Amino acid sequence: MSSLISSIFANRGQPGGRVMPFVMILLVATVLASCLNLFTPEGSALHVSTYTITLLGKYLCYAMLALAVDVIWGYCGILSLGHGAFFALGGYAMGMYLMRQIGDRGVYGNPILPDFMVFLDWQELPWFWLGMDQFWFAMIMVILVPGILAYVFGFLAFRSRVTGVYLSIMTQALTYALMLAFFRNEMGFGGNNGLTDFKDILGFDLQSDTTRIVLFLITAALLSVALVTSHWIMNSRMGKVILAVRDSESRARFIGYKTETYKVWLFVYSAVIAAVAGALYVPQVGIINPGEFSPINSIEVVIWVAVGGRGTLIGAVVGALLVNYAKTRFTAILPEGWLFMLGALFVLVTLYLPKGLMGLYGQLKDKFSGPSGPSSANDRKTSDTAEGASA
Amino acid sequence: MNMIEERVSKAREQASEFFRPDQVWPFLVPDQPQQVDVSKQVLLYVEGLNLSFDGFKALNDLNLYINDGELRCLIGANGAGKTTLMDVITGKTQPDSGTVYFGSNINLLDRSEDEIAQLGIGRKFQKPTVFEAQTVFDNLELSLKSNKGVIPTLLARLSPTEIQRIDEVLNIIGLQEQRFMLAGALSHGQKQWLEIGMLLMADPRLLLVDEPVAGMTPQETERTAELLQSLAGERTVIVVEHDMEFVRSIARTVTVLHQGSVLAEGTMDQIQANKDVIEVYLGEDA
Amino acid sequence: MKKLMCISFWLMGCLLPALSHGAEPDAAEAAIQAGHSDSETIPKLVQQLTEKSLTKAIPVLEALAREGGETMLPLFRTMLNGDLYYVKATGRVVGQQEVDGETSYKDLLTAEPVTGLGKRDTKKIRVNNKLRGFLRDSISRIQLSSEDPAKRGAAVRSLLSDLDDSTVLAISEARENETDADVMATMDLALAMYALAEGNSDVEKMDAIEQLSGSLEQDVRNLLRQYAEMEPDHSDYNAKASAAASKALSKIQEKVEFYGFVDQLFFGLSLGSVLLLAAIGLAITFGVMGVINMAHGEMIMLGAYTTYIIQMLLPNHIDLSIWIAIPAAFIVSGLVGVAIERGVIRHLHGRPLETLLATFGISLFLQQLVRTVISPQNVPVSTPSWMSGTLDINPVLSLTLNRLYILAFALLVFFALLIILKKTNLGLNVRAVSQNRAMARAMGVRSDRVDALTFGLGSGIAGIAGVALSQLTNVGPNLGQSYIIDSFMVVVFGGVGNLWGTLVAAFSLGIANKFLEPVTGAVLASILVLVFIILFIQKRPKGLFPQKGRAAE
Amino acid sequence: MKFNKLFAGVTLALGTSMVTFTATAEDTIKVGVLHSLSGTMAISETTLKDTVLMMVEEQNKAGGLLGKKLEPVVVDPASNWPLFAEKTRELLTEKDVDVIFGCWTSVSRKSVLPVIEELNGLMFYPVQYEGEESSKNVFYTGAAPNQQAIPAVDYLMNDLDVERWVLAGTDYVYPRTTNKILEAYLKSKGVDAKDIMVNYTPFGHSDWQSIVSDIKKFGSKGKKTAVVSTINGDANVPFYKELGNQGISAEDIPVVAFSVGEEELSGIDTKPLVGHLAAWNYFQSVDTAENEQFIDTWKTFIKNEDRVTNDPMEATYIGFKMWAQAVEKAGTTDVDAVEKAMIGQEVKNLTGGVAVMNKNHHLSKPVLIGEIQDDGQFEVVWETDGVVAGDAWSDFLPGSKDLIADWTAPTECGNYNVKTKSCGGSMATAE
Repeated sequence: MSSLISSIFANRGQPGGRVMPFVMILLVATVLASCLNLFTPEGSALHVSTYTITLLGKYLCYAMLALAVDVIWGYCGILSLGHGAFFALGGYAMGMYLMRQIGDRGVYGNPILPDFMVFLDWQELPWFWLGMDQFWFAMIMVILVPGILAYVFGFLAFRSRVTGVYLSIMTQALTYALMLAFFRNEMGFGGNNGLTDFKDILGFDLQSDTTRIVLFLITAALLSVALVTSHWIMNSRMGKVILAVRDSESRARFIGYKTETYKVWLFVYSAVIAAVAGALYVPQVGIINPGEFSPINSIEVVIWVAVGGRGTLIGAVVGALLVNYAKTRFTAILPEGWLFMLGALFVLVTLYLPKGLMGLYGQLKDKFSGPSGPSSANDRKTSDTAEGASA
Repeated sequence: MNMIEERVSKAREQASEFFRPDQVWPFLVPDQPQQVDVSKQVLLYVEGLNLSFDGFKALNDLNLYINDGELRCLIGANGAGKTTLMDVITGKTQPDSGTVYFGSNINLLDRSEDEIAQLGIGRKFQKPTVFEAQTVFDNLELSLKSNKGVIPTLLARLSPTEIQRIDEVLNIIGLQEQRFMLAGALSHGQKQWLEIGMLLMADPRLLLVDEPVAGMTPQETERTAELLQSLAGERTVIVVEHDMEFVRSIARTVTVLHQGSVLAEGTMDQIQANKDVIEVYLGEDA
Repeated sequence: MKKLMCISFWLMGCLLPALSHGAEPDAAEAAIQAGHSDSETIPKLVQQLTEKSLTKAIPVLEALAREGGETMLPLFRTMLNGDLYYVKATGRVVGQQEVDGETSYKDLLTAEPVTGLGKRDTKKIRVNNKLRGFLRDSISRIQLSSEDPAKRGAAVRSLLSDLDDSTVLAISEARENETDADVMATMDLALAMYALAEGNSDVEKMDAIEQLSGSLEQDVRNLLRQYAEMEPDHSDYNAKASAAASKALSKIQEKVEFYGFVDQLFFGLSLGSVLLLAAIGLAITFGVMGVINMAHGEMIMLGAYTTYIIQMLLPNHIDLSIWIAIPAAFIVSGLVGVAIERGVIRHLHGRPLETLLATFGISLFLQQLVRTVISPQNVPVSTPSWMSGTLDINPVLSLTLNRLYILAFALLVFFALLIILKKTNLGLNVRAVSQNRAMARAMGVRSDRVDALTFGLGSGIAGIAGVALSQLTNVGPNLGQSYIIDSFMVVVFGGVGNLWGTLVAAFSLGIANKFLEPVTGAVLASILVLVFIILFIQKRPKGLFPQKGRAAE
Repeated sequence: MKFNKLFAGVTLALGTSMVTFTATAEDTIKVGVLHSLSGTMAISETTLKDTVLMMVEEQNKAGGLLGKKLEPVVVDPASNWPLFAEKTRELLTEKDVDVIFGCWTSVSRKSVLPVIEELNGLMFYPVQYEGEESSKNVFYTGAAPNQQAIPAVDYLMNDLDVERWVLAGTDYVYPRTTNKILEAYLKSKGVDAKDIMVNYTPFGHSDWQSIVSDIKKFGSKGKKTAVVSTINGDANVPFYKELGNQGISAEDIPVVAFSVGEEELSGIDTKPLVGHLAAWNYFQSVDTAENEQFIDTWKTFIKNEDRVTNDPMEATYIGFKMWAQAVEKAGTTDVDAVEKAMIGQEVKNLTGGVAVMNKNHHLSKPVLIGEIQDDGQFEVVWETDGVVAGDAWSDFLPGSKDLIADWTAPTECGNYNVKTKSCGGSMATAE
């Protein structure tokens, strides 16, 4: 009898929160928006413009990136300030495919070389561009390249027990080095201009509304998949190990878990989510350039997660959507003010909202409905020790 | 000329050795769980251990043998090297020189913390460390003796026997009521118990227990003593403790460490009669 | 000897920055008043300057130099500086002077002040590079008879690239009366070069080559190379001379390569000193307090802006401004640092990742503040005259003065800091708190006050670094951003909490960068250095000089 | 669960609020301004935003266009390249603007290009650039390489007798292309390959010691040497400072820059720069009535006596005037009609002479070379006789020597290959 109770309640206070209703809402909302774009006339009050769709598509990609950061920061205490690198690498792999799809429709009409190579007088395609004209190959690269980079970096870093702030700075250096490298024209990725002027994907015109809608829906679907998968991982015993690593890595080691292996694989998982987000981002915004590697972008992602509430999957998504929506709105009204706001957001969230909006929701709920369980009463304390351990 | 021939033949020899059909290459040999060889009745061999930090000798030619099934108490002043010794045994710190064997066949110095833990050596820290953001139940589930690779852990489901085992341990450590409480909300003494419970979950061969009764009430201390005594025999237990009353109540054999090496070993009475010990350790109390 | 000169020069630069101005023109003016020139032709020629187009001005100037000789110096100098004007109404040629923001004019031939002219009444006489080159040469030629041996030497040297019959005649005449050994040697060099280039006999040429073989002068090398590479069918070809020239050349080349190495080393040290300055404040806040201050770069920026503001307030004392700016920047950045510590960091104690985020927010905030309050544009910061120029060791090795000063300054700051931490009470408290906060507090150390002061100290030093950087690079809102990653790399590479590590790391990264750069190019060099550090940290997570022992765990 | 409902509400609210109702006031002509007002490029681009606003104000004072008032619509793409594309879409579909003035960097223009071609918008691009582009929907009022780089090199070669060349640039597409063109051009003039040194540095490069010392060595081989600098923005100050510190004066090794204008000089201590050169189509110091009036209007508009004018501002001025004339001529703001009317439009340059819009959407303009003065202004030392026609496709690059752009019938192509007599690439299929 008691064992039955244990098994039912074993999942109480689950680390992922309730994710299924959220995924449902997300999917319904995206499908609704798509229908309103496709099937209502342009002047109608219900019409959702293509502009809005591309904007929402971009937000969803960002949300996915935020989710990737949350998975390792919120759950495993690894603060990566370089996740933009994986995002951008995924984007570049997709960009290379799209570039090759242009074929002889480039301005110089060269069937093999992208315009920027003709421009710089290159004679043949560099080896790393070979095969990128095949969609399946490019998609494998989207996952493989960032995945391997994450594996190598993670393997080296976690094995030698680089943790906390050191690791954050190293990830920042990683993305900075990649940015410098991709800015070089000799690298063969188009230098500062990056890759742009895409025509079509799998034969579908990138500029048609239908293609946009499909990309938008795919983004929402993949975000949902990422949410559900992450939820599943975090609720499995592996999720518990990950939390254990965050809170007391040495204890986890002394009960027999090879924690660096867990960290490496989680890091790779997270990098792959970021890369997929990047790959979806590129066809929707139409350009990828080394600016995506810039360290400030990666740090901004962290603040989305912090605003939404780290350690909750939904929080990361909500944070990314809210902050980016606010950014779109405020930069339109007061361009100079946005950086002040962003700066203040960083300070205020860390000082007063250590668990983000999701935490605030919990705090408010407690306030109004009385202490409902031990979990929320101890939020503050656990977050403190969590930090202490990751330092 | 000769030299070259010699070298060539040597190389050929090496090559044929490398490609021997009846052997797999060493790096391809799967990791086989090794059985601890305790045919000599000794579970832990610590020999000639030296370790210094910036000139300070934390361990100084330390030798220690623990018999299988024994309950051993380690005592010594601060800086005597007790915790450092535990660090070395559990793989946290590498000594400058010396050997540590688990049974007569497993060299512990070759292994990392998690491998040592999987061999069946459990450790309780001085300051109780449990996973505070997770429930008591989860804490115990994590400590289950199971395959701790990434994929098996990801796919792991609790079997009825495992749940039973957790219930059992919950009973032993007296935390059935608190099973769904977050570990961070437990009292200090309860955390100590939980940590011991986590060690028990792993079904260890050797338990290293660092100051188990610090901060406990007399009743709790008594229960802890009972618990540790009940463990000995089936398992081997090493206890580091300052509380002399407690040591007296549980110890059969006591080892005194001083400045990184063993000063004396014997029953509590023998120790208390030992001149050296009185001078350097108990002398301070008196 | 050179060393001694170097030191004394340096001292002069440090002690008497304000004195280096304005002594010489007067001497030349006296010469004018003595006036022995043809009173007719010169004013007429001068008048032509206002009328002729730029391309036709050179013959006029040539005539002037011929006619006027030494008396033309002030006119030529003023023209070279672009201060030569003429009055629109009368066509009278005047020199413009600015003293304490007041513009005044004077007649250059009579040295009389001309009053009653405003900026709108005059028009500038234009000069271009060709004219400037000509003017500079003429001035050199005239200066062959200057009082100052250093000036005579410089004059001869500048003539080396352009030796013609008249110049050589002038030099050989001057050689007769020359007393200074160094100048004499340079003059001999010039004559030897001329002999090699224009000489008739082989003996003469071989002698010349012999004489030239030790010289590092660029012009000498070019001349020798001409001979060494001369084709056999050339009319001047001489197998013996050619062989001798290439031998002399290879001898010179060895020396040049050595000095090239020294030069590169200096570049590396100089880059290292910049890194050191940028990182050393961070080494304190990060290393001693364990606080990740992402706003560190903005502390540097504030220091640089302080320099700018001081220069705005004291537009006529640029030479002094740096000395005021150093303490001012320390105070400004230090106070901002204390405010940040009290307002934010204190509340995030023991949560380093949160500190990182909060201070990053502060850095965004401060950048935008500067953009809004001052300007989004870069602002101009002048270099004091005593900091500009080079220290010429020899013709192939000259060290730029500003870099030299900054190198010395970086070391000075470093050792001052070391002394503060090792010898003062504050230092003792800081070290106590950093090692064991609770215990220090129990011993009566006011740890919160120590924290604030430490953070203030680190930030203040960043401010000082800003003063130094303002002399090298743009002062703008993005200044700090460009140094923050490098600073972190230096501190992490050197080993957190170890000032010596920071020193060694800064210089080794600087030198590595500079020696890689010629091989790989600037971008790849910095990428390689970054990758190296990333890999190094994997190998030695605690940096070059880790803190050891149980306390470090 | 409660929260989820709440969240659903929020998402819906967000969604609907973005379905913006564009209040289409039919009585105005909307002018989109797409310049970064924040981020790294804000330094340069904010000025151009103000210039457009000034031109709009002037035009409205003069009675507007086609009897309607002009209404500026300003957005901030924040120096973020994908955001340029997004904001272009916003301007064209949400705000329904009739024309866009915008972009500075090449990458921002490249980002905008697919959107503006898809939605058939109209954009004026006012900055000197690397060429190798001609879009039906874009008019390029800044200089092409043959309107800046090649005349500058001619000047150095003919007037200053330069024989050795350092091509130093920031590593991005404009310097890369310009230097490729210059290299080919110099070689065609008989310059030996070993007399050309090419060097690239990253954005914002600040440690110039080694490079300047290399330049010094390169320049000390007894031949007159010059540096052709395509160094961008922030990297210039430390570069010139290092030149000055290492004792290289403008007479020894002159530097001719294509990215240093009055605006850039206003932020730096000009002492080390005096005597160095810049090539532009416009200098503030040029003495003409039009220029004087332009400067006065600008200073009044911006309410700051110290503000300077520069080449991209003139390019914006010319572009705006031409657009206004073309709209008058076409009698409508319809993009296709205005595009046809644009070709052949003439506007008086601020520096004298007349700028003409050519069939390839590039301008014919005069080229000036100026020497930097200590007050941050330029002294013109040389100028071309008459105007130079902007060349969209360089004759000195192997990939583009057979290409021309001609947007009039019957060619109507941005990259027409004169050898194969065909319109290659995207522009043809997009028609």
